[in-house]
Amino acid sequence: MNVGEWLLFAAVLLVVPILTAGTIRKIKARLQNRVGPPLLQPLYNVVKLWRKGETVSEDATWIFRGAAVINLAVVLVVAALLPWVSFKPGLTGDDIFLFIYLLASARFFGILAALDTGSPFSAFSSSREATLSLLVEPAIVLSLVALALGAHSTSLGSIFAYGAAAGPAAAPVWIVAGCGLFLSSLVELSRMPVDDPTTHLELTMVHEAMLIENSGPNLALAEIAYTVRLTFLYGLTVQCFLHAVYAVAPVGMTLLAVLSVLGIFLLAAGTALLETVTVKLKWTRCPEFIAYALTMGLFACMAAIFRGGV
Amino acid sequence: MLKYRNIIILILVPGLLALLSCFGVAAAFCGWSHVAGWTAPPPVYLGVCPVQMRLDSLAAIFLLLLSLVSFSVSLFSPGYLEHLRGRVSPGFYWLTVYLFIASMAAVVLAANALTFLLFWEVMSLSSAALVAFDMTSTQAQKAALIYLGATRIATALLAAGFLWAHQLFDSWAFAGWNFGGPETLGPSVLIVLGFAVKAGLWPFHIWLPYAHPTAPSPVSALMSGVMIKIALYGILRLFAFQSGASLEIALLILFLGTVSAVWGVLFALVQRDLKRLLAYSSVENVGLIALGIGLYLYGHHCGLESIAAAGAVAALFHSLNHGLFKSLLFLGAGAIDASVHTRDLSHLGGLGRAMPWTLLYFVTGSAAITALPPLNGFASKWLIYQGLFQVAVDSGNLVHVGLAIAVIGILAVVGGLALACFTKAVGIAFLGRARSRAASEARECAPPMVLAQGLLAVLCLCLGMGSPWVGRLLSELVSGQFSQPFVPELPMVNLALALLLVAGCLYVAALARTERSLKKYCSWECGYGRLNARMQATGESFAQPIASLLRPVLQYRMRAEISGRDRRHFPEQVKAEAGMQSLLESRVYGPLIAAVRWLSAHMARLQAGSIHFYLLYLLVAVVSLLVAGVVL
Amino acid sequence: MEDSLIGPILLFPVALAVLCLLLGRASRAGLAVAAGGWLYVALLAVQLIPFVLGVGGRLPLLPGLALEKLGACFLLLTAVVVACALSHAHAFFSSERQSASSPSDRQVLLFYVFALVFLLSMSAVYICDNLGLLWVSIEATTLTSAGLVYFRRDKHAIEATWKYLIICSVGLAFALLGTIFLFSASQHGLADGGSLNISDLIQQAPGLEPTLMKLGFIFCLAGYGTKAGVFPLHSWLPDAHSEAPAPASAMLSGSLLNCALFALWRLLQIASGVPGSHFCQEMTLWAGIVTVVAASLFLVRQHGLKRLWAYSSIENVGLMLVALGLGSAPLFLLQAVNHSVAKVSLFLLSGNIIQLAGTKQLSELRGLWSAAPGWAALFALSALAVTGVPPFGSFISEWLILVSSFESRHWLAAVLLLLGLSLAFIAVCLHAGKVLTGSPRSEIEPARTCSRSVVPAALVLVSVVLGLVIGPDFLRAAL
Amino acid sequence: MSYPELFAIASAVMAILMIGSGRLRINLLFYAFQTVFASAVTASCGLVSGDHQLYSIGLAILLVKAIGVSAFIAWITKRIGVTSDPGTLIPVPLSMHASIVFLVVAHLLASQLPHLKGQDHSLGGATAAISLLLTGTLFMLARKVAVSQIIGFLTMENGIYLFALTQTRGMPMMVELGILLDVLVVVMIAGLIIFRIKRSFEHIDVTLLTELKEY
Repeated sequence: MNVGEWLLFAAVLLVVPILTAGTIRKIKARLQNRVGPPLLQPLYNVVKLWRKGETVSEDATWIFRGAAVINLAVVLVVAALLPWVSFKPGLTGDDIFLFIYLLASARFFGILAALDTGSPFSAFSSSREATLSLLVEPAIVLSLVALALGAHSTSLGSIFAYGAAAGPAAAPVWIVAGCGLFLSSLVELSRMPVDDPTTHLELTMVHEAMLIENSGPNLALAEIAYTVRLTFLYGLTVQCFLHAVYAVAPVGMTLLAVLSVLGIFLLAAGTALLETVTVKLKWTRCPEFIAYALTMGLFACMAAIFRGGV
Repeated sequence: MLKYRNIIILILVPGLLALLSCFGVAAAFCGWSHVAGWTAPPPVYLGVCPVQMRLDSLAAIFLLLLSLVSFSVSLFSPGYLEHLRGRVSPGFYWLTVYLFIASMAAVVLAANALTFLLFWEVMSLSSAALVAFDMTSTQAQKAALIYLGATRIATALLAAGFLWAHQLFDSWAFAGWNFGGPETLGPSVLIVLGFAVKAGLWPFHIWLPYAHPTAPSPVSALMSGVMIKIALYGILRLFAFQSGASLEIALLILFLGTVSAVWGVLFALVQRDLKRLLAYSSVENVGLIALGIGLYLYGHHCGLESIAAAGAVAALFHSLNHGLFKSLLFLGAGAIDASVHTRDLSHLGGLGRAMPWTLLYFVTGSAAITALPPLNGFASKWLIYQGLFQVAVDSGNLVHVGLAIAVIGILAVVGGLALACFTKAVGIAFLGRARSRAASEARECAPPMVLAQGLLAVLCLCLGMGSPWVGRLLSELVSGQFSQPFVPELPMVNLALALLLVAGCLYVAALARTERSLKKYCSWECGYGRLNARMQATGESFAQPIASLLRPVLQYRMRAEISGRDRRHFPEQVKAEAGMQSLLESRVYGPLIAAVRWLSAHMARLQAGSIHFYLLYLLVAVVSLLVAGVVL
Repeated sequence: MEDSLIGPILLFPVALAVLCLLLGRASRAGLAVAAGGWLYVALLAVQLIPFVLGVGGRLPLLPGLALEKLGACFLLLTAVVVACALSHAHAFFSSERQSASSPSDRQVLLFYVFALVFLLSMSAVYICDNLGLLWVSIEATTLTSAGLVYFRRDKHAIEATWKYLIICSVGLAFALLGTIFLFSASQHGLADGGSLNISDLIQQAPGLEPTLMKLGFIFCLAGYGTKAGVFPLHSWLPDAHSEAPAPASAMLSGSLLNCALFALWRLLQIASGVPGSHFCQEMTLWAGIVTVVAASLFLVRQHGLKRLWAYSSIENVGLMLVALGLGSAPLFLLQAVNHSVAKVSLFLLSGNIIQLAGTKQLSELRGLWSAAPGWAALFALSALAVTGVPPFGSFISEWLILVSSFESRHWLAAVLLLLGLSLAFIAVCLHAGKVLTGSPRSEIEPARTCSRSVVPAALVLVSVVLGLVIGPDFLRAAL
Repeated sequence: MSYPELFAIASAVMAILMIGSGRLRINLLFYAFQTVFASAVTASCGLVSGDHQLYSIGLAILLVKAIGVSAFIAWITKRIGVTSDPGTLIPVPLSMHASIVFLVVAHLLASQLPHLKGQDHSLGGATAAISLLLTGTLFMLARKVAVSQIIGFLTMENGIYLFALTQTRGMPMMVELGILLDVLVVVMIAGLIIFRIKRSFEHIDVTLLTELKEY
């Protein structure tokens, strides 16, 4: 295995998440005519939290703190498995369904941790988290399966491998699947229009309210996990779009690598724009939004079937 | 005198069971590589065929599962029986449990139809006796009756199928049956439906949520962990490892499996009785196993070996897995029951601190059943996904591809629902604050009970980590059927190690530092004053978003009543009520039973007591017989 | 040499009845009857078992009387059933006399006498070789058993007896008509002026006049069907079975019904030789199916414990009719044996339970498990045995009947049979479950007598053994 | 028309007249007549066929059924003090007219039956027999009093007896006597139970006996 590749990947994994999170905040602030925090603010936050002491609910069990660790560990492992940048070194076992269920593990412990404190707010949000994940999971699965059908394999590495150009017929599958994944990512990451990460009312939040009892290093772990998750989900979307491009006009590896990273920032900017112009949906309307993600997944599958069949 | 009796009941009887279980494990390992047969000596004969047993690798797998679960049940039961003291006599309990376990083993080993039915019924009846163990409870009686009814319908269907099969193949031995041909569709459907009733596949699952919760928890573990698998074993035995089946059967099983998976987990989510929840989740898992079997049959029929192998291994593996983690969870529920004397989630909560071991094992079981890697549930579920994916890739039939993808999507929903369901189970039962006095006084259960759960939890983990090896072992078993066994593998050990390593590092880096200086404080209460237990989310409120989303299926109704002079801003009293109802029970089985009752009631009118009417019947009968005689 | 012994042995019950009257006290007579009953069984067994296992097919006794193998088996079964019932009766009546509505000494004595005469009349059925005498003996069983039903002499017993007497007599009148038709058929068809002799008729069956034969069979089916409890002619049966004291119910259900069915079997034996008489067997088969289904529906809504078992007997009669319709004597015998064993046990236990609880209303019987666990277990096992659950005997016989009906391509019949059996099982479980579970009414104190469990326990054991030892030889004979 | 046929038809007519009254004594009287005619049929059959056994059977019937049983039932009704039906289920005249129709039906049915060679009285005999059977059944169905049911049953039995007599060349003596004995015992037992019914229910109306039923 190439050590250089690994080093590069590790560096990207260290840097990009923080920058992505920072980018969203910064651009959003700019769009709202605010100066906004520095680009590295997420890093500062984490460092600050890392140094702080920790307060834990007296009702909590070991699950509460264990979950934070498991959560980040899972996210990091997923980041290592998932080809969210074009130059990620290959690993065996990078399977679609493993990816889905690893994410589910993180969610499982997240929900348990939220319930552990007995706080009604976090229980509310964890219930919503479960609902959202239930709705969004098939969308992600179907989008990825559509891609896998093209590759005849469920290994993410081989699905997202850049080989010979597949021709323009492959592009629609990638684009539609990419759209599906992007919409799903918004839900998965509790971004607008499903959830507003910056609201101040615990009752309306999903992700932030789940962390309401976390503090100090515990919260820092959660923040890091969130940024990493944000990054690799966006990265995966970007890869889809890049593949669509690659299918029509094959480009060099270096360019692809640059585009992969740039694409993530681009999506971050897009998110910021989206969050500026849209409002959070009423909770009961969320399924309608997620239905679009699922539809994208279904379209992708249909496109893949017909491409394979015809 | 009494003391000796206690010793016998507390140590010798369970010890004997444990010993026998060990023998079972040994026998299972023998059966892995050798085939052994046994026929009962002459005076014993069942009318049409002798009592015949056969131990082969397929039987060995289920025997292994049975032995493992029985072993932990033997550890768990004495402590659990303490909790039931006065409601069940240990003698009765152990007698029926022995009978139950022995008959399950015999069903697995049965080599011909009558031997199978014989032990099958003994199995059903002994478990029914255990369901109705609490002879004074009407609820137990109702549950046992529903269970007996279901089991009788299953037996009737099986009997019809067996008779028909015998008519076709002129043999009672399973080895002489071959369900490959198109003329076997009739008996195949009957047999599959019979097994479906017993396995609790949709729409025949309604007995499960009655029988499992009512039985003592170790028995629920046996019933859910092993017995319903034995029904699926029947399908495997007759179809999968014999000759395959027609496409219709494969599609039927796939259909039933898919619907069961969704239906089961959906209803599991909205239950408030912990064991009912687990029972419904068994419906889901049985559906998953059925999916595996269906995939196998499909692949076998279409000549697509990779699908068949994935399906077969998935079905066997998931049977084993579900047997382990569902038993674990039922034992956990039993531990709660023994400690708190209730299984109602709305009276539980906060048990995690009092019962840390049970919590750990219950979380392990829940994680396994939610198919979280690297536990065993994921390994088998992944194989099902793989099988479905292979269908989508290889089958070439556009309709089948579409269906396979749809099922993948549905399984994803099932995964999401299972996650919600088991986070609810763990979260509401073990976490937060105690919702009742009994829950706040909970104690960790006795060491053997903890040990029993620990054993199963470790097995879950081992099977998960060792899934490549287990998969290979199982595919060796089915390899007789294929030219090149397909062994899909995932590096679960590496994954587990990576997870463990990263998590360990993170813990050391981030949390270990603050472990000593942790500040304990109450949960965030918006500054209003301390939270009390009733402010917590309940199981109902946790499940409400999903339940209201899927209202039509669940027949979910919610009514909230807010009263007070200014009820908008200062509600004085809030009453919320949520209810749901099984569509099948209210729309299908209810009317069916009502029809039988109606018929019976009208029949009873014939027997009105008047001798004149009776004489008239006599006359009418004679005349109609004469008319029939003249006409025919 | 054998014929010289069997005749006297059959008169043994009469001697026993006389002895009873001489003893004059019910308690002493009870013991004598119990011992005598088993002695009778032993004597019969010694005589009959070599005959049944031997090669000879027919054993002529007197003119018009002869014994065949099937008859011999039924003779033995009847003796065993009566012996069981009578040996239970002693314990039953002695605990009955501790209760408020105790029967008098004379009543009990008369019961024994009637029972013994009843046994004689039933034995006569199996040795008749003449259709007319067959009818006479069956009518005689009605008359002698009426005395058993009448035992309590209260309103219900009178009503039940009256219905039993009138309906069975009218029904049997039709059977007599049928017998005359058969006789007429033989006179029409045969050169030598006809005969009522069954063995002759069987031999000369091809010569019988078919139309009269058919009419005769129809009337006999209706007539003996009334006696056997074929739906809708069963109306007397639940009343009589539930009003008679438990040992009498056991005899009625366990042995009397077999008599009427045996008569039908004799007729079918004749009919099967008549060309174009396939109809008779079909009709018997379908009468059986209708009876099974109807009885299972009756079982669902039931209010009396003994009535429940009475309907279950009707269901079993249906099964036996199916076996007859399929033309299989061994299956008929097997089903009869299994049914008798289980049902006798059930009726005897039900008698105990009714004594214990003081009511036979199912709605009031609760908590047997807490009150008397031993009886409860036996009761549950017997109930399972009677519904055809393995490993009990009736499972095998029902299975063989199903196999047989499948092999003769009576698909619909087999399906209906399965439906009926399942429904019956569920219904029995429903009611038996209610009796077993729940909490008993407070005034019931746990029963401590073992003497009333001996016979049922033995019968349950026999039923299990019967379920496991029906060998291939039997099968060859049956199918 | 031969003597046996004549007597047989007379017997059937007696039965029809019997059903035309609601009074038990008259019923019984006509029953006795009907049975006397039945025994006359027996005797005349014996005359025709030369079978001397039939004389003795005829005599037995005359003594046992016509006289003995009638007297027994008359004694019962007297002891019990019930002289007539408390209201029949089918109006009395109507049931008589219906049984006339039955006679016609019986003739039609009888003509369908195959007849024995050398037995020229079988058509009339069968007509009378079926008519008696139907009339007896109707009597049992139409009347409420227990005694009537016995009489109805005996009428049916007479019909069957006539049928046996005219459709066959004579049943075996043993069987005939056995049947007669059985009938006698039925009547005796029924008589005893009627006393009991009277004592327990204070009437012998069997429509009162409807305690044992399913719902």
